[in-house]
Amino acid sequence: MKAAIVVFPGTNRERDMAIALRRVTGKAPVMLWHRDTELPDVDLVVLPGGFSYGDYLRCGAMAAHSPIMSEIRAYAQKGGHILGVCNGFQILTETGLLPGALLRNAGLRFLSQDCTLRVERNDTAFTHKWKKGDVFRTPMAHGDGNYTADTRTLEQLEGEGLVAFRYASATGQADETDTLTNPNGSMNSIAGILSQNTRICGMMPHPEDLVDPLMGGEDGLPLFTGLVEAIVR
Amino acid sequence: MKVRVTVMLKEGVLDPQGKAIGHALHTLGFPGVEAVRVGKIIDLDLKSTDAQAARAEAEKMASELLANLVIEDFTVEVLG
Amino acid sequence: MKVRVTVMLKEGVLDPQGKAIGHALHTLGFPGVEAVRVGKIIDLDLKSTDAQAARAEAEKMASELLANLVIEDFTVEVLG
Amino acid sequence: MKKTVDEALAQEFGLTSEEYARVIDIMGRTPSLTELGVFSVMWSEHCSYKSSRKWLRTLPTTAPWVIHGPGENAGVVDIGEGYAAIFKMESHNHPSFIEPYQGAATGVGGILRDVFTMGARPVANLNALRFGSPETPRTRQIIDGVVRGIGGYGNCVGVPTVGGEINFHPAYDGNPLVNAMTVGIARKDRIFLSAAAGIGNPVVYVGSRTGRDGIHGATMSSAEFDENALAKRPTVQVGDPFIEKLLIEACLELMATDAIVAIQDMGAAGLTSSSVEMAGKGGVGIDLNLDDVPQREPGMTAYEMMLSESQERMLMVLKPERTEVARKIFEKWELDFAIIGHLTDTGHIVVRHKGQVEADIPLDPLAEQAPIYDRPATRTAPPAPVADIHAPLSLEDMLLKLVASPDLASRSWVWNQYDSTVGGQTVRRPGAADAAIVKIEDTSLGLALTTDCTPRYCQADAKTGGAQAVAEAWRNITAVGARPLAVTDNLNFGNPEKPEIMGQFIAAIEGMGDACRELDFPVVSGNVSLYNETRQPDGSTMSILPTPAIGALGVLEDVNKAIGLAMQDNADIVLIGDT
Ligand SMILES: Nc1ncnc2c1ncn2[C@@H]1O[C@H](COP(=O)(O)OP(=O)(O)O)[C@@H](O)[C@H]1O
Repeated sequence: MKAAIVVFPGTNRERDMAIALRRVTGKAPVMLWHRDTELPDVDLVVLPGGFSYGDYLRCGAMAAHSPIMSEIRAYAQKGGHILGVCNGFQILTETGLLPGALLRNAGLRFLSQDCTLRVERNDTAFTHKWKKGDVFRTPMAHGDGNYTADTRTLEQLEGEGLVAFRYASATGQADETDTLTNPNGSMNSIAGILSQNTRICGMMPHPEDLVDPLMGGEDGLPLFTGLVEAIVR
Repeated sequence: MKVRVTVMLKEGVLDPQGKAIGHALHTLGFPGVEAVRVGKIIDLDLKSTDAQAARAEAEKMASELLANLVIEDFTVEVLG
Repeated sequence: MKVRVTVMLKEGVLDPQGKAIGHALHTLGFPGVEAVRVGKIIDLDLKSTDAQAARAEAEKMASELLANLVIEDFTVEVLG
Repeated sequence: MKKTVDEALAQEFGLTSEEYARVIDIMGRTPSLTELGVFSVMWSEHCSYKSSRKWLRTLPTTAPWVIHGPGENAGVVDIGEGYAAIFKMESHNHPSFIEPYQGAATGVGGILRDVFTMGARPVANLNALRFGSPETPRTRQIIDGVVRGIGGYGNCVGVPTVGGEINFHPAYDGNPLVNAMTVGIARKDRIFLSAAAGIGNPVVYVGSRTGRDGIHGATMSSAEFDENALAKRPTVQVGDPFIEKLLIEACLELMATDAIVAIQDMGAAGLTSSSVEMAGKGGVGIDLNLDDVPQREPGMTAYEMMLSESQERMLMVLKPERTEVARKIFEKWELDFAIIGHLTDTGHIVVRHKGQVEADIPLDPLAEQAPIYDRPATRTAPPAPVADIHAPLSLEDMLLKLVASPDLASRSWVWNQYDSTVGGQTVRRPGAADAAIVKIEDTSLGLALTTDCTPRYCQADAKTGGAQAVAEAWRNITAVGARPLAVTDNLNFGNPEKPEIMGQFIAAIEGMGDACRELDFPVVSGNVSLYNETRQPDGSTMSILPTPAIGALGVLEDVNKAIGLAMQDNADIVLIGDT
């Protein structure tokens, strides 16, 4: 699998992502600059976390207009795989590649803590290493992760099974109103969603920060090993 | 020309900031507050000297960048 | 009564958001933008039915909580 | 601003009559307003360390692993495998009282710049915080703003905040302490210093534009607070962490080339202190043309530009033939870049604006004749030994009381607002061990980091308290399995013109020095914050508790051997030392 990571001004988790990808592919991913106007021949494009443009105006809003994003739109059209984490997820919604929006956390505070996610389906490149209903731990670190969408969009997401991950308790119970398990107040406890062709995945928490026992565990690793297995040339 | 773009969350979209401010105002001793909505103002200084043109330009900026029409509405006002 | 409190950074205080937005608008193809300042709107629904009283109440809220007078100024407008 | 320069104005600027007389003597004439401004900030307590220098010199600062001790922007120690750790702690106490969010945020920004100025990528932030009684609404506001500010800035620049400490005491009601520490990593043969060299070399300004922020911040931070402080409210500096992030990346990219001769961040007293220090250290002169300084507001005067404390700015001396390489890098990162002067052989700093010479000051006397005081000190008698102790409560009630006390309660509400994992190298997050641990990418090394101080010990006996703070830091480092290497400090005290405060200060330094010598634990950087007191309504003043905060660093050769707090199953508990 050849992967590329896009760096915007203010991106700050590109190194974390590169470490996770290198761990599963054995090679360093290509780093792209937001002003690049060509996408190299890659199997996966990652939009990593951070504060592109300082999160000013709205998280991801200005990055969504970067020159590289028109290439990424075209790449999505061709069925390419895209992973957006945290700010990357926000950029994907701002671009319209994924539906909905991410509002300020319900408690209005930045949340840096571990959370547990429930895997909602396991027939995608991003989730197939887990079983449906599996629960795993991952760090989160964001101020605007409160997923929202209008009723129709929400019904469509749920109806078509496009929710990839939900915030849940360690035993797998999801409860939108429970601030312990759904700390940012997301609708339907949504932590990550998929595009209709399931090739684009956006999520708020950071599985890339939990891929090494030394840093506290490998709970996030299945996402990356799964991608390598699913995307073979 | 000075133009003011006002961006508010759409009716029906939950406003966590507004809710928190309402709560804080109550505990500060303002029981008369019934609802709070928070929005953004973006004041633009435009080179254009024509009000019509300035408004059109600002509307374009608002729909392309300044507002996210999935969750927000905007209004444009030419201040002169 | 509906009252709108508008909070803007004081003249001379750095506005990082405004700066970044101005920059983004330029690269998006709006070269006519000379300056951008960003502010906040807080719309209040007050129980009070008296415009004078509502304004006074909102002014008190603004100076106690809604604006940070060290770096921000506010204006209050009764919308009706 | 049309002001007549005279002794009264000098006093308003914080210079004493004798100091002003010395200025006239050096200049041989009445200084211009800009010149007076330069002298007043360079000779302020904050920049000149005039009350503390004599005592700071007594601290041990060397060891075989120390590459640069105090005197540079930050301390540098060899951590092995060709790497150096660069670290320092700095206070932003007064600004954090006036505007807690921006005060704390810009404090983090300032200490980050001190570290990446030297060529290091920042890998960890810590802090040491002191607040008044948590019951008072104003204190709650301050806590909320400070914690948000630290998080707001650190999270955005992508440097994990991995540790810190918080205490509460009414003595900090009107004067909270916000001490921020940054640790960075560089190749040990790629360290950048601030001494300017090369007559004719261009002086380059990069980063944000200059506005009218925080003029006279340096002199303000040396003046005690009174009721008017809130009313006066000097223009507060607002930080832009987004620009700081770009500045970090641009500077590190430029540092990978060979373009830089010298580099210095613009901290307190901005353009003045950075240009004076760079030229002074290099023994050269410097000519600045302020017309070329990137400006945020129209109509700024020379005085305002020289004293502005706008954030996110750096000054560099470049090799002339590499200037265009540098310009391209800063253009890529969309930052302002301007050549604003050059080095000269005159030994003077000459400042021009709109065709006028606004300042022309000989640098040697500005530095060498800076005031230095040996202030009178009286020692506080050590407390009488406690005769016999009887338990005021049952053991169980005592435990409950301790657990509920603000000084011991969980800090997770604080660290959960700080991104502690960004970078992917955090081995022990806040709460997981006695010291935080950060791995050094591409090596087997780990850094152990902690901040410590117990002000009530220092209040009772400043010497023992100073020693205790060092010892506690040392213990916290060793407790995770690391080898303690060096410390940075932030000495927060009251008004040094009061003999009893000066006595506390000297005693604390003696205690720290003794402990550092005993433990082979040199002080490689630090910061002094004096005049931390509040005028009370009755006219008396209240000082903070003496608070010599210690930030310490140790190294683990094999980070896989790091130890944490979590108890293993079936483990025995062993108590070491006398109780
Ligand atoms: N201001 C702070 N910022 C970040 N972490 C903090 C802060 N204050 C305390 N912590 C973390 O909380 C934990 C407990 O702090 P403290 O009670 O001071 O521990 P200790 O006495 O062992 O130093 C430590 O991991 C420390 O790093």
